[in-house]
Amino acid sequence: MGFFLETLFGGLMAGMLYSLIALGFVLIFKASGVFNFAQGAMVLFAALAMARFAEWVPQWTGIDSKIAANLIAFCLAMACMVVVAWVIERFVLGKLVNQEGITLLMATLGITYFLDGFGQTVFGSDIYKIDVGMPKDPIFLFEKTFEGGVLIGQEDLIAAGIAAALVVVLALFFQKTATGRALRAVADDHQAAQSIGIPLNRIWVIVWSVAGFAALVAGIIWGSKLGVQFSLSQVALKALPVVILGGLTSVPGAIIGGLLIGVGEKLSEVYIGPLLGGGIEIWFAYVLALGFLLVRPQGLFGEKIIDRV
Amino acid sequence: QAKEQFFPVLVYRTGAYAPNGVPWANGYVDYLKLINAKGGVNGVKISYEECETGYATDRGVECYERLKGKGATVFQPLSTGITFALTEKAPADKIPLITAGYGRSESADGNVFKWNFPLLGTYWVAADVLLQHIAKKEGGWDKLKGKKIALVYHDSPFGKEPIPLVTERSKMHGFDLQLLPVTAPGVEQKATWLQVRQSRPDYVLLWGWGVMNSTALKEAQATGYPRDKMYGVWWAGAEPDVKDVADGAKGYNAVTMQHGAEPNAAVVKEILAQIHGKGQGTGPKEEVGSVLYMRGLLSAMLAVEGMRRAQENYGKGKVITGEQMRWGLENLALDQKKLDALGFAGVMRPVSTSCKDHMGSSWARVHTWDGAKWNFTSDWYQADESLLKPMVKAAADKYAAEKKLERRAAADCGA
Amino acid sequence: MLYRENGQFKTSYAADQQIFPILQDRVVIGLLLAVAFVAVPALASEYAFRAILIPFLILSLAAIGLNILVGYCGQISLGTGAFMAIGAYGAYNFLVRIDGMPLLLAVVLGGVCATVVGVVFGVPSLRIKGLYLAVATLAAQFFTDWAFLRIKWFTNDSASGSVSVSGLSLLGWQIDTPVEKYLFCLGFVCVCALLAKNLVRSHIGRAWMAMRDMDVAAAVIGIRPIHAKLSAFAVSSFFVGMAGALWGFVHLGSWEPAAFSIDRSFQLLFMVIIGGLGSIMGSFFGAAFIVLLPIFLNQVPAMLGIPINTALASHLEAMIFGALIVFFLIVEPHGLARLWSTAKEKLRLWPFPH
Amino acid sequence: MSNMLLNVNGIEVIYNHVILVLKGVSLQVPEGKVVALLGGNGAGKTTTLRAVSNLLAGERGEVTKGSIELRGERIEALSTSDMVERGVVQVMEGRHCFAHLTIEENLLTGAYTRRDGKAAVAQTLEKVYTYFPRLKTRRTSQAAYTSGGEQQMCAIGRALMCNPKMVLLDEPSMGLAPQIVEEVFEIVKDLNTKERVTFLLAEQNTNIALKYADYGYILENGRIVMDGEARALRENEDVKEFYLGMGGGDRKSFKDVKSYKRRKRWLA
Amino acid sequence: MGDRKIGDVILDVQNISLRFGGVKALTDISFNVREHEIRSIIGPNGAGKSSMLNCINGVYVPQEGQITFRGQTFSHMNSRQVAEMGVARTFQNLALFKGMSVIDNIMTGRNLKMKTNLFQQAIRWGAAEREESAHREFVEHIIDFLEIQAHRKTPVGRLPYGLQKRVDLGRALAMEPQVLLLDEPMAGMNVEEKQDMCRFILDVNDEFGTTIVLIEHDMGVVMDISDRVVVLDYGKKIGDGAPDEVRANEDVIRAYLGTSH
Ligand SMILES: Nc1ncnc2c1ncn2[C@@H]1O[C@H](COP(=O)(O)OP(=O)(O)OP(=O)(O)O)[C@@H](O)[C@H]1O
Ligand SMILES: Nc1ncnc2c1ncn2[C@@H]1O[C@H](COP(=O)(O)OP(=O)(O)OP(=O)(O)O)[C@@H](O)[C@H]1O
Ligand SMILES: [Mg+2]
Ligand SMILES: [Mg+2]
Repeated sequence: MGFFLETLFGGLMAGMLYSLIALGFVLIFKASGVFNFAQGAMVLFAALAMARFAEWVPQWTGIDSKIAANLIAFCLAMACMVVVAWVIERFVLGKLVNQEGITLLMATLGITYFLDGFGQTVFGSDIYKIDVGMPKDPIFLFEKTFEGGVLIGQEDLIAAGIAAALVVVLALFFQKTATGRALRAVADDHQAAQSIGIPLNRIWVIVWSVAGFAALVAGIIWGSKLGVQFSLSQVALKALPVVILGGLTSVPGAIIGGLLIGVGEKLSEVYIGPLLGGGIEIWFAYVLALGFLLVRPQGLFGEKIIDRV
Repeated sequence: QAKEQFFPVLVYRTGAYAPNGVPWANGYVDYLKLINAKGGVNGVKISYEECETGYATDRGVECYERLKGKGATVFQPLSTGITFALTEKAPADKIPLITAGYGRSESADGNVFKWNFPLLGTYWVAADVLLQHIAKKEGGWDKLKGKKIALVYHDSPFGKEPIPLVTERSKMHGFDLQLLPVTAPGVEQKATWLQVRQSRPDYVLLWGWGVMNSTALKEAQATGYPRDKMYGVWWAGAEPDVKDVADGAKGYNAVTMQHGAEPNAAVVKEILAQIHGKGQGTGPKEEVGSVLYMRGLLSAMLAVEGMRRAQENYGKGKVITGEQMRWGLENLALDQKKLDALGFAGVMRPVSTSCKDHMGSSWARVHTWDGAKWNFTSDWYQADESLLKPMVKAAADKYAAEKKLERRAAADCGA
Repeated sequence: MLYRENGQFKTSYAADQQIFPILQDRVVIGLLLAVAFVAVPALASEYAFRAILIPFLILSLAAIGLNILVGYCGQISLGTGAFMAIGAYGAYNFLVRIDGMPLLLAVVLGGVCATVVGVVFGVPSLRIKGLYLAVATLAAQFFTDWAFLRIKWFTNDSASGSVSVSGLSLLGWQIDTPVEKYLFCLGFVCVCALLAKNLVRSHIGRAWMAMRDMDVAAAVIGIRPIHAKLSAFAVSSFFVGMAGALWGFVHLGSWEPAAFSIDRSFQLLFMVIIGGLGSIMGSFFGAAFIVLLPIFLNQVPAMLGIPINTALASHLEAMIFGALIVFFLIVEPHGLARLWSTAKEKLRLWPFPH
Repeated sequence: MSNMLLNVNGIEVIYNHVILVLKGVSLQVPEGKVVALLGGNGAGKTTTLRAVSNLLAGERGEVTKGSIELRGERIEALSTSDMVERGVVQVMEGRHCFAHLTIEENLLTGAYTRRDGKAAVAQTLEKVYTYFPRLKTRRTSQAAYTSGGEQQMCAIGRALMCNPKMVLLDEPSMGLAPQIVEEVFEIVKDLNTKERVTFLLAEQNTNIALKYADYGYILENGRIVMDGEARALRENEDVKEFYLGMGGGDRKSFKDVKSYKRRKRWLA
Repeated sequence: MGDRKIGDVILDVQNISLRFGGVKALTDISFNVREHEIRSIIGPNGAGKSSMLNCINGVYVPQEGQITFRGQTFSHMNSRQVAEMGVARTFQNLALFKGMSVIDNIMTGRNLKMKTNLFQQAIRWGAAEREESAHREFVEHIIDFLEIQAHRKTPVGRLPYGLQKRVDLGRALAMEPQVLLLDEPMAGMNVEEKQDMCRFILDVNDEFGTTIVLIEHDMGVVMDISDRVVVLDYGKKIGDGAPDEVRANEDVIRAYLGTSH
């Protein structure tokens, strides 16, 4: 029982971290109908920027307070993400208005290559460290009730908290404001949105910047967990089932989907995995999502897919 | 025009495994530079070209095809996947492959794998040495009975290599073996470590590569598994694996491919003086002498010594062919004196190969991370030949049967 | 006016329904085939065969398969690598487990294995659409990755999960040298391309396209979604599976599941989209582009004599690769095949501007 | 010419780099007038409107020759949203409602560019609802699930939401019931007289278009073949025969078309 | 003209009700269609005309009521079945296959009639080739008939709206339907084009004896060419009968025609 709880908590927290990445996908999809495969690359890029600036800032300025250095690095990294957003709008999306989803998706894969190459050129391809002072050692709960207690990673707990807070704030912002409505309009029909004067370019820069911000936060959290290196971009693959399970267009869906996937994959790996030889969590997550989709093809909270003649 | 021997250098300086690939590549290239700085091999200078594989098999094959055409006489694929693919191609092209510390374990059998050279050790050697070390700590093989050992491995041919040997040993000595695969690249291991926490194995063997290693250590820390009970393969025992975990990895052990971090080796000093000193170093100066750097260095040295040996037989100062290179690698006789002369004193033990034995040495030792650097913490072990030999032979025979290959005739070993 | 069709009147529907109704096209294709079958084997270097031509041919075949699914039937798949893997391992098992199994049959049977699995994974497409389906196809990718690593039977109990084949022969013809391998692949791909082209211009092909463009309307004119979608999955996986078998057998010789990873799936999708969705010819263009570009970029610094280090070179390569992909998508979202036909339209008008 | 709002000067439009659609179209729209753009299928009406509102890029089309001026300012380089800021809004052919948004949300997005506060927007919304009561009853349903005509009303209403100075109406009557068509044109007249909104409308329903327009251009094959005061056009014999279906003065029954068949076209 | 014989009831719609959540698209609608006649459905926007057609060919499933076609009664239709029974339709919001050429679009209409299997098609030898040519010939007749020869190979997406409508009709005709459902085939056309379209419809009706169900907002057209007219308003039937009767019906005038007609 104690172990079950541990696995459950572990799954919930892993799920929260997936949500954080899934959020980036959802934001961009909602606002432009683009399925942004570059989200992983953005996470890596943001984390690299953060890690390297945190290293360079003290060298450049001689500041030796860690907090100050991290803070400046954070701002610089965020500035980088805004520039990235601007560049993407200016040179890629702005030129692909009104194209089909799959073309846009491929364009984001192109962006992925570019960002990967660029990030590594500028920031290097070694392993870097993000140290924002997250505690690494575990804590134990319910030590009275269960033998050995129930273990929870402190780092995970904090990360999950931050992720949850961010998701909630963004969900509110995008659901409750007029901008949110305009964004959904853009995703539905680029041309019609243009025709009534919604400035696609400005909107896109904003949304991609916000997605860049989400990527940066995800990058910091994942980066301090994994170390900042190329493989960080691969965690995006783990967020994909979350996105479709929750629904491509739903911010709350990203949270719920994340939790479901996180719990589902951890429990399956721990309880079913050994029977099958282990290593099943990655495909299990997808199969889980697939199962839900068969019932609700638009994901749990996604907008209904419209087909009408 | 000066005579030049061409060395292809397959590397990965980008992608998921770059942090590990880069120091290896720098060590490899620095050593070739050093040889040239010292006038080449009997006057034959070495030319080389890097080719980026990104650890991907198809790009590796492309590199092979491209560089083969430039007169390559030995390849070091530095990836188990590429090794597998090239094993099929090398015999036709008559180019030997050196896979120092990786590749297929059964390729130690030179009679079947005529062009493969897993010099200095295979994964079976690594696994056997680790188990010997653990047994010794416990106070003998018999003490392992009823103990539990978990193998956390990279879910790929590389990670699966040690399984036959470990399984064999567990049968022999009656310890429980728990197999825990980690899906590549290994960024998400929470479930694995929860399982470790649940079953509380006495030891964990870590067969990881790249990001999987540091993640494993971090998860071990987060689930409270003692790092000093963890033993890594030599690809999980270098600086990039522990660097960003730092204190969290204190006490973690790994088997070495003979060498560890060797800042004091003569050859390292030589490189610092002659190459870095002249501003021609390939990578940053601080990295010289680190574990993976040394592995690259060692790999290059083995190739160069193969060439030197071949020249001894086929004519000093000549550019040799692939077949001659194979002869050289098959007749390596690096005794202590030669090693000392090359600046490898204390870094490794003598190596001697034959056409039957393409591995040349099966010694290894263990080193431990103290939070800042790697220190040796054990004596030398030799893998148990009586166990390994039959396993190698059986596996090689199976391969030969599948491929309808003939074992090499004794006569073929002569010249 | 080099390229004119004036004066070329068709006197029968059969004539108008040819693959290349215009004389100039037929001439060009004839020449191209002659070059491919006669001149190339005589002239190309071993490197060109092994590192460029053979991969190009095999990946073209896979791209054709994927194009049937994505380009013609509109079902985006990110699991192509999986079907290649199934083809490769399927063919491998037939080859090693059944004595005297002919190579050609093994490859085709590999394709059949992929077909079966493809149909199974195609079933969700009846309900799940668009990007949801695309992401869901990753289930196939990760599942097969896992299965071939984990289930020993598939790899004939090879301890490491890596398998290899050698000594290929076709009706007594030993396929050893690169030229022979090239010719084998070329023949194979030509035949498959022809079959694929025939399918897409028959009524099944139209059913696929109708499904892609507007599924409700397609249903109203009597096209059954199940039939159309699953047949597209089947045919597509068949070609992809055979390509996988060739990739393993002919190109690599020895492989592990990583040879058919998700990167391969993306690579193929690139080929299809850059080449042109819904175009068989485009699949060849796309494959050529994606195979050649990295090799070309890789060698540019050396050709220019600029010594830059490998890391920087390959980072630049990735950047240029990404940028070029975006560039091509912007220039022509419908791919190289469309660019080609626009060029032909211009030629038709030439020398008048419009 | 001081009150010329829009001045299109010999523009050429090419789609996909090869398809030449407009072959030098010039037209003027005076401030506060209703100008009709008439012509058969494929004549290039939609294309002309797209050129003015700068919506061509998304269709891979471009203006290769000529100029377009709004109050004397060249506008080819502006974006569509700049045009809307200058008060020029287009109602696109084929509705283009935002499928996932409700009717009301659709209308509200139309007011995206407005800065005059929520109350003013709400007022306009009411106005649109009084124009199209049908929309009010369907306000909460997703646009995709409304009937063709309802979508058409929604598209028109949405454009009106931004308080435009000039509206480019592309086939407003398409799919609308007769009395709604009538109403739409009444709205046009209403806005035109009360709020001095200028209209450029592309319309197939020549009859009604010429009834409400001040001036008309007839477009064939990408060229203007005739223009003039609406009244004059209505009296023109050719127009009568080919566009009003009144060859020889009176209306022919559609039932009788079978017995004769003629193709018009001034230009081959 | 007078030799056209109107036959028995071919399609009988009984008490159909269709709801979408709270929206009552159709309430208890009954009407019938006789063989060879031209039957129009009119009514204000959102009255439920298109929904009615959608029920007939199985796109929507009505909650209540049944449809009898040639003596067979169904509580709901299945698109494929309907197509096989010889009902074809055109769509209000063009539902052409955008990526395909005109000829391919029309050829899809023949799909039901094409029988060769996948392997024959892949090899395209003998039967498949013959079949393709035979059907192609049929389609060429339709193309000639609709006068779109010049656009044969053009992708339909590039055609102007009016021609797309014609292709839509062509695709339906290619099915050699017994009943043809037309949803606003003349929207967005000028008088001359409408005349052409009317001619096509009358020809089809005349030469092939096809029964036609027509939705149209142009009263001129409806009154001129239809044999009987159904009027819907807010999902209810408010009138049914010959054009002149309907034109005189008070309810219809109030709800739809307005006074000017
Ligand atoms: N996106 C496009 N790509 C290529 N050709 C196009 C495109 N859009 C329109 N055309 C072509 O341009 C010509 C003019 O089209 P346009 O839509 O402007 O006509 P229109 O006068 O609005 O006709 P309709 O009354 O049918 O709407 C047509 O021949 C059409 O084929
Ligand atoms: N799938 C659906 N979901 C919800 N409501 C629907 C759906 N289809 C139609 N409706 C509603 O049913 C009513 C009838 O729609 P229908 O399309 O049949 O109208 P129509 O008579 O064809 O009108 P128009 O002349 O404008 O095309 C409309 O109010 C519409 O909003
Ligand atoms: Mg138009
Ligand atoms: Mg309708």
